[in-house]
Amino acid sequence: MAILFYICAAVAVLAALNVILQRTPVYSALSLIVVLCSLAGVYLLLGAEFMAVIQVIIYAGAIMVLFVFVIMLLNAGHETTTHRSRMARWLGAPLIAAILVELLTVIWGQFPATAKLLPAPLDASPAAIGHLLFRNYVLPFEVTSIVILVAILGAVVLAKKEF
Amino acid sequence: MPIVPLSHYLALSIIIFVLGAAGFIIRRNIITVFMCIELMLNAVNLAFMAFSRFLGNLDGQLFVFFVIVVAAAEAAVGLAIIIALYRNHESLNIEDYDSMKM
Amino acid sequence: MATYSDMGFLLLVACVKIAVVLLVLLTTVAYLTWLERKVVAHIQARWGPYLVGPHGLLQPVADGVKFILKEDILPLEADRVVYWLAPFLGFVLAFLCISVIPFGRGFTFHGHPIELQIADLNIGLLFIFAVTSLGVYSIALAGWSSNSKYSLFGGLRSSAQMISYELSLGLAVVGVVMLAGTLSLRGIVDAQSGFWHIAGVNTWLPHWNIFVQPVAFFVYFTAAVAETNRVPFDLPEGETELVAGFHTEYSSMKFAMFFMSEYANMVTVSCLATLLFFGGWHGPVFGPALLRILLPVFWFCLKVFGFLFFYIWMRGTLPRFRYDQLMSLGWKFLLPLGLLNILVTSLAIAWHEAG
Amino acid sequence: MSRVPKTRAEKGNRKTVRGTFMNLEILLLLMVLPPLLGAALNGIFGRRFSQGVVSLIACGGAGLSMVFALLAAWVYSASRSQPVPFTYPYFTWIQVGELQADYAFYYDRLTLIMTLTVTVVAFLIHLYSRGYMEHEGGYYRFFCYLNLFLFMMLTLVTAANYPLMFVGWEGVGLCSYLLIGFYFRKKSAADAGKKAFIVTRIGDAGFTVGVALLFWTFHSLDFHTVYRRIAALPQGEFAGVLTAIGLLIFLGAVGKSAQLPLYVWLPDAMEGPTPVSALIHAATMVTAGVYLVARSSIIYAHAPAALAVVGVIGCLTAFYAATIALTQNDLKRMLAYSTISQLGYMFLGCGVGVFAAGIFHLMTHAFFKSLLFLAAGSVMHAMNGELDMRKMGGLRHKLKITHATFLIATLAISGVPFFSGFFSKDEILGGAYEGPLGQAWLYWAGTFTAGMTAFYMFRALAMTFWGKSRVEPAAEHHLHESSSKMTVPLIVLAFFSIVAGYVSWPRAWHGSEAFDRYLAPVFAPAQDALRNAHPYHLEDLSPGALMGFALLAAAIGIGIALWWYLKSTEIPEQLAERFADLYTILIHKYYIDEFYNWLIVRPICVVSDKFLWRVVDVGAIDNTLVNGTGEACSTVGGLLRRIQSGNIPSYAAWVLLGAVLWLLYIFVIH
Repeated sequence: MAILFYICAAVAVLAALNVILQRTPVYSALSLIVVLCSLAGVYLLLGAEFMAVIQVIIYAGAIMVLFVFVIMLLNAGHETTTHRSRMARWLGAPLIAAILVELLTVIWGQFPATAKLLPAPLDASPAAIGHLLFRNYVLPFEVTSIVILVAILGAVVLAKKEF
Repeated sequence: MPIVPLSHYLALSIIIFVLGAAGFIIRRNIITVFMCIELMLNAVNLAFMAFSRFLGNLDGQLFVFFVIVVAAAEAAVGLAIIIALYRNHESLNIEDYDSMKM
Repeated sequence: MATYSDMGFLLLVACVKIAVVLLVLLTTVAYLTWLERKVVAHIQARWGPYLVGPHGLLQPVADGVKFILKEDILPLEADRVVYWLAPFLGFVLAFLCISVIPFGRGFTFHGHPIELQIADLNIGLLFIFAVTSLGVYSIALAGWSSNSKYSLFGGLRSSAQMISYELSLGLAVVGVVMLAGTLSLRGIVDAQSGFWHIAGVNTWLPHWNIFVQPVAFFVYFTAAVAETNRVPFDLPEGETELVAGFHTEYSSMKFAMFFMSEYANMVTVSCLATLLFFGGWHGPVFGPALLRILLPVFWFCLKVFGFLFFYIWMRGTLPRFRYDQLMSLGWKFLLPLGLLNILVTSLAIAWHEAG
Repeated sequence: MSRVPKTRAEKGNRKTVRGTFMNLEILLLLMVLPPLLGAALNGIFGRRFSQGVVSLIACGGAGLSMVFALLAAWVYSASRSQPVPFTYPYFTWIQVGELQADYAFYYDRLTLIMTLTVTVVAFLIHLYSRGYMEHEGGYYRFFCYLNLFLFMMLTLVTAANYPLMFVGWEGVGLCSYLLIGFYFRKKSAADAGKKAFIVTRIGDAGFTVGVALLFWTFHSLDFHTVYRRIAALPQGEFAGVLTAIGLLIFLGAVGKSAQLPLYVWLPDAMEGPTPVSALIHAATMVTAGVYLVARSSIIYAHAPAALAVVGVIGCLTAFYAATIALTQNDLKRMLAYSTISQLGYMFLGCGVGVFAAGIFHLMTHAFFKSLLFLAAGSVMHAMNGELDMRKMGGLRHKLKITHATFLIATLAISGVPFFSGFFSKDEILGGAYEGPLGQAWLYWAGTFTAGMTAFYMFRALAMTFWGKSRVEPAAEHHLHESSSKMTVPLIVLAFFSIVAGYVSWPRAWHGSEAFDRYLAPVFAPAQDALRNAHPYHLEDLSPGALMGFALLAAAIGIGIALWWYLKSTEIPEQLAERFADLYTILIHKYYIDEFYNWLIVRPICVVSDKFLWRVVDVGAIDNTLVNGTGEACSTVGGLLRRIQSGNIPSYAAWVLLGAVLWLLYIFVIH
């Protein structure tokens, strides 16, 4: 189990690195898909099969397809480099480093690695999630459905030719 | 068999998040930048999942569920916007979209 | 906690299962091509392959040899990596689906229960959907990477088409899932054992979902055909307008991989249709123990074969859709139909549980 | 939570009511709502309607509510447990902690009298206005306001608790303001409206505080509950608080009913159309104060000091206003002062403890005073807006019906026997002498005022209708009797002005003051409490004698008026010259307006102008706060603008910087 996790983690980190290092969007997209899938693997190890599959179906299967689709449509090739954002160029690296250090210290401070207490694996079956979703979270659920509807309309309007 | 401590999950999530943030800053292709956002979202999702597992309640997973759904909506709209931008600017370079200043 | 010897045994069993299944699948795929050519030929009053072996039975082997020996062409300006990646991706994913398909009743061997299935996930159905949803990439990337407008169009079309029809596919299945109350394929099949009882009277009608979910089946099958890019929904290839769509530029082994993955997908969806709507391996079982083990497998294979034959039959008869027709069918007809089916089913279940 | 038991009580009450009255609550609603509906219709669509439709809607609304008022009265009187006040809560309107105010109606004999008076007079005046307003602009606006006023007035008299009553109270105030300023293009009219509104505000403030004090003391504002709790008190308990409450509530009444010293708005209110003066500023709204005092009788019964104040103020106002009315030459203003004086009478009646007499006079006064105003309006119509009595005279030949009705009303108000005013005024004067708080001087003052009333009324009659005409030839030919639309209401009101008194035949004539006994159940608790508190009262003059003096005074007043203004018309001028100072004081209404102007208005204006405007507003607010803020914003914005480079990565970098700093801050915290 643990080994599997570390493998997945390594894959995810490397793929993420690739995402931001590649200069061609398609490669970034592909490596992002890899990240997603390895995260799905992590979810599996966390005992959440349903969420893992959802992650693959929706994220990898739908959202990223959309990305790839757009990349093909706009035939986005090798990106052009410009250096207009001084702010980002000078402050970017130190800021990134700073926040990484800060967050990691927080984690190390708050959740010591020795803490091994793990509650009994909870029932993450689709049924359980369904119950929670349609009992306690029914209102947010409805709201999200509305959000999606609006998003669809917005996408259609935005992508229309005469715009 | 050995148990992975919570902190490792969180560390992973943080690393991915920071990578996403870094990508947001260093990349110039708007689609890649957008993907970096997705990357950060996923990092947060991972944190949610880990907490839900270690706190032993399912709500975290539902949060992830909602995040994914919203991310889908966001992707749809965002990509539509990108297409519209491309039509107007004939460019995908994020630094060409600076017509909103001053 | 199983001891190491047990684990070793289980590992062995798993390997054996995988080997057998892959072998069977590959041969099936190979001979499916033969079958297709034969059937289509006969539908069109031709002989079809006849020379290689009796009734051209060795034709698939010859084809395989040809593919292996053929020169592998890489188009100019093509994106090398992705061009390589795409067919492998498709191939792997297509064969990955089979791993969760149960094809027979389990039995015990030296006290070890053995399921006739490589992996019994409790969300097998979702797993299959996840994998098939990834299948889009192979085609889309293939189309994009081979840097030819035919391929690109093929890729775009197919990605659009597959995304569209995945929805209908999923919606169609929901009804069945609600009836079975589980996402595990084996569980769904078990839910279909026995006969339909109407008001306690045994109508000797097998307890298959097809009888209660005909609409779902119709939606599922249509969507499945579109999902596998088969006639009448084979626009990604669309020989007449796109030459051959996304795999125009492909040749030799990589082309073969696309070919095989397509047929493997056919097999998968046929299996799925059998499992979801036609009671899987259920059928009259009798005789000695071995027969009791083999008969279900036989029934299962028979049903799947029926579906495959139907595929080929359609290919032989139906013309291709126009693209807008395809989309409007998917979005404006199948999708609402699937939703309606879900609504009706859930109402029926609720009513049944209430009364 | 005091809510629970109360509701149970109401429930029980409602149940008995349901049993006995068949759906009085429905009738009451049907009585109150039509005017509101009419107002809404006319207010929203009136602009498109023809005059016919508008007046149909308005008069329909008023008529319906009159019909249902009659029905309600009949149903209530027919019911067995009738003297019991009927309360019906329709829904909970306000629910804040202990305070609970329902939208509830309170119907007893007093309400019955009030609703009947109000609706009948209002209906007649609606009819009259059809004719009167024909040639005026804003026809629909007028009727919208009029209907709204009727609705508010009915709310006022039917309310079952002080908050709801206050709604009606303010509502009628609003309508009065709107209608006084009806000709808002005329500055004097607009000013008059404002004056009425502001002056009444003073009283309303008192009312509000009084009600608050009441709630603070008795933890409820329902008439039912409050009166029960007060009646349960032994005499003298809470006297201080109750006196304060009584005085404050009376302050509200003073403002609304134009008593000393807040009467100044009423004469100016005559700027409004005459039907308005008749309905609002003579018959109904201005009497709301009297109704309030009568309704709160039990409070005053436990606060005799406050009640005494009521009586004294009433008496003084009656006298004072009468003296002013003596010399007025403007017909409507004269009537206004007479109204003030008559209202004073009503308060006198309430103040000496004979509330029934006050209400009785309220009713009769509603009829004859509205009649007077309407007749005056008819004259005005004929004289084409002229109101100066010196330019009239001898109109009786041209305006026969108007003259006849005016005469009847004059007789009624002057207290001539067998006309309604006589009976009510006689009861009040009798009460002033032998009532629980009766005192001799109150009686004599009242009697003298009665004499003055008779004088100035007949003076007006003589100057307007009798004698030889002083009308300019220009207006002469225009003289004409008004159309039947206006005369018919006059006649009906004249009828009421005569018979309204017969409901209560005086004791002096071996009558049994039926009206008092009818209202006895309402005022019984107060009466008993007062009688116990003040067992002794003057008796050395018999009712007959009391009535006699009143009659004598009236007769003298009439005699002098006729002598001076018909026979030897030079006397007034001579008197005016002889007592020039007194005359000027009277003609200038004791310079009260000027006095208030100098005492209150001027200082306020000066302070607002010199300090509040120039220093506070311009200096502090405008320059420092407003412009200063603006300049600060633009300066800071100019600096911050550099950040907005329009470059997304740098924005991201900024966000990141924020995150880093925030986390650092958190570290500092821990």
